[in-house]
Amino acid sequence: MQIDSALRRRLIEEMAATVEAHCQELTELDQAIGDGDHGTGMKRGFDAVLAHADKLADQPLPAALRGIGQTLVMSMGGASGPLYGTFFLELGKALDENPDRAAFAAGFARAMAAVAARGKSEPGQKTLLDVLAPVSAALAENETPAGIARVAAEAAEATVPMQALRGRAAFLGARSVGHMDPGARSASLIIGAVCAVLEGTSG
Amino acid sequence: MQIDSALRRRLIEEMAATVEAHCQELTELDQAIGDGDHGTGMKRGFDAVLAHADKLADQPLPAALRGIGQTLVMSMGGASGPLYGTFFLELGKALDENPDRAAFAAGFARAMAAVAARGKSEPGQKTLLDVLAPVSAALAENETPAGIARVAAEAAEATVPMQALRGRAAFLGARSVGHMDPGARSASLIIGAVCAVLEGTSG
Amino acid sequence: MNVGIVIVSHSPKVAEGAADMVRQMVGDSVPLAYTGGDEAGGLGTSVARILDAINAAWSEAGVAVLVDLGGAETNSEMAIEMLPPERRERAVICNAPIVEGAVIAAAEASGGSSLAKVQAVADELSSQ
Amino acid sequence: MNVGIVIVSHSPKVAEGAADMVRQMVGDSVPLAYTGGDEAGGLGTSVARILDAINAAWSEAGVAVLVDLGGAETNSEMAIEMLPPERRERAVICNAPIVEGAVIAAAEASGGSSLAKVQAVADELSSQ
Ligand SMILES: Nc1ncnc2c1ncn2[C@@H]1O[C@H](COP(=O)(O)OP(=O)(O)O)[C@@H](O)[C@H]1O
Ligand SMILES: Nc1ncnc2c1ncn2[C@@H]1O[C@H](COP(=O)(O)OP(=O)(O)O)[C@@H](O)[C@H]1O
Ligand SMILES: [Mg+2]
Ligand SMILES: [Mg+2]
Ligand SMILES: [Mg+2]
Ligand SMILES: [Mg+2]
Repeated sequence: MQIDSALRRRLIEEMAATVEAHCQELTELDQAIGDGDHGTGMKRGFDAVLAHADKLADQPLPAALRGIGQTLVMSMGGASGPLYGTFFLELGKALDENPDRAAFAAGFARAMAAVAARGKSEPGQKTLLDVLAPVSAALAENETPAGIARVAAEAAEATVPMQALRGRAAFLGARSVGHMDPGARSASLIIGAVCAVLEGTSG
Repeated sequence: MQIDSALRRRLIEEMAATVEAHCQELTELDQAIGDGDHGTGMKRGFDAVLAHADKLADQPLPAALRGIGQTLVMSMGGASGPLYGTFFLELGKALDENPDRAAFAAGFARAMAAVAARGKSEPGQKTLLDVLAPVSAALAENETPAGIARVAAEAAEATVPMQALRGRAAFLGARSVGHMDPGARSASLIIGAVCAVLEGTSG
Repeated sequence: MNVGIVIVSHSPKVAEGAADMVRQMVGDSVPLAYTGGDEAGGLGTSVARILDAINAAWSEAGVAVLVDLGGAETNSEMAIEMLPPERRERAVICNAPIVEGAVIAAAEASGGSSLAKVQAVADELSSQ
Repeated sequence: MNVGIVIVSHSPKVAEGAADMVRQMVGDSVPLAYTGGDEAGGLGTSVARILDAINAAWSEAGVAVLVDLGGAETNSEMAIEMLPPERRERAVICNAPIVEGAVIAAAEASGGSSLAKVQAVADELSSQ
């Protein structure tokens, strides 16, 4: 998979546009089982990435990913900032300039593990890990971009009946059941944005 | 011991004057092993009592004592406010209008027990209880006012080598050793003031 | 009606900031009041203001009081004892950290939990 | 030089008020810095500001960081990882309540205790 500068730029723009379009939805999900700032936090983070799109896209893939992670860490401000930041930082460390599919799947798995370590969490606790984990599995199984986007969306939906065991939603105990996790939703949106761009290219 | 309205007034005035005269000293003691507000807290409390001296002195002894306690509780603002307040409130509940020496000693012991309950504390922890306890014993032994004042002053001195186990001074651990406890000092001052007035009367 | 939350800090800023954090989590679903500072406006607490705060956050389901250090606790105990007898049993001081406890207690209260449950959830924080 | 104290709250008011309480107890004997609020000034935390606070309260004896809820902790972890390597080992996050922990940790630090001792004393609060 050749991800050149133009494609890197399109990926950044698409992620930022998707977050922008769903900012209110993320806010509402976080209002239901958190403090209501996940929409603004994600938007602040990806707006900052977009503001540096030229500089980021000009760098080779690993540096671009690390730059995105750094930018998210420094701008988001919530519990999810270091989690998204860690994901991109570690993905950038794991990949070389032209990762093949297997290398990408392995890098994704490594970045996910770093997120779990940062959050002291694991799948099943109603967090963004509940999206990352099935996506990681689908990547390893050579799923298409469209298929991966579907897996991510379904995984976010699957957090609805879960009880939160990490983050603020855990304060609500059983009342966290019946709502989609905001971080799971935002992860599915970011993954969906990336897949939409890649589906339009070679795949 | 007949404590008439004029005497009640003189007791209030003497307590307030003593606190006023030693405000800075109490502040400095509390700066050394606490937050430095014990002088201003005591002054605020006894100034408030002094401001109501007429009304308080006009009431029978039990009501006057309860009124003093209530005033201290409502004005002092530190950990010692509820402790001094409880002391006077309970003493007022325990005594009748003309307590004899035995009744006074019993009332003092009961008020001290209420302070200990309020503070979840006991003598030996470097607090005002380390003054109240020997004074209570001296009262039961029929000590003169001058003798009781001496017991109180010595008891305050005796807190210097103690390690604090209650209140903020406890945060300092072993470093609380070598300083007089501010609350023990203020208790000895109040008791000294009362004894000075009573020594000048029948005793 | 949900259990009310009362925040009693030595510092007016801590009290107000903790209340902001509570409101962000639970909106208006929980009666909430806060107080900080002594009678002269310095760091400390005031029984009169604590009483006002308890009454302001009063709920028939009771109120949970969150305090920081020693004086805030003893002054809150005094305030509770001064409540009318029928309210006294329904005001409890949590053995929990003031900021973290207020947010957790309020989240629990917003779900309609009993006073005993709200207190238990806050108190658990101290034993983790 | 005494261990420094860093207070990281979601709320700027909580952070400032807790710092007031610390200063009242220990005066200037302990390096102290605080931060609260996200990049936009809302309730939250900012890695950049946490880094600034750690550097402002820096002591060769190390700094103890007090945090309130989840995001304050993870953002403080990120900030610590961004410190120059020689500082990284000497910045620790206490597992203690933010306000009570800051006062206790500062009182301990003011006596010249090591970073490990300051952290241990603060952490004890959570297990009482
Ligand atoms: N410890 C954790 N581990 C994994 N994910 C977490 C953790 N804490 C929070 N999250 C994720 O972050 C999301 C909330 O993000 P955000 O609103 O930015 O954080 P905050 O709770 O600080 O406001 C949650 O929906 C969840 O998916
Ligand atoms: N739990 C307690 N039991 C008994 N006495 C106490 C207790 N806590 C504090 N004190 C007394 O109160 C004094 C401090 O009073 P003050 O400065 O008004 O309180 P604060 O610590 O709230 O500033 C201490 O010197 C001690 O004698
Ligand atoms: Mg949130
Ligand atoms: Mg938040
Ligand atoms: Mg004091
Ligand atoms: Mg005080």
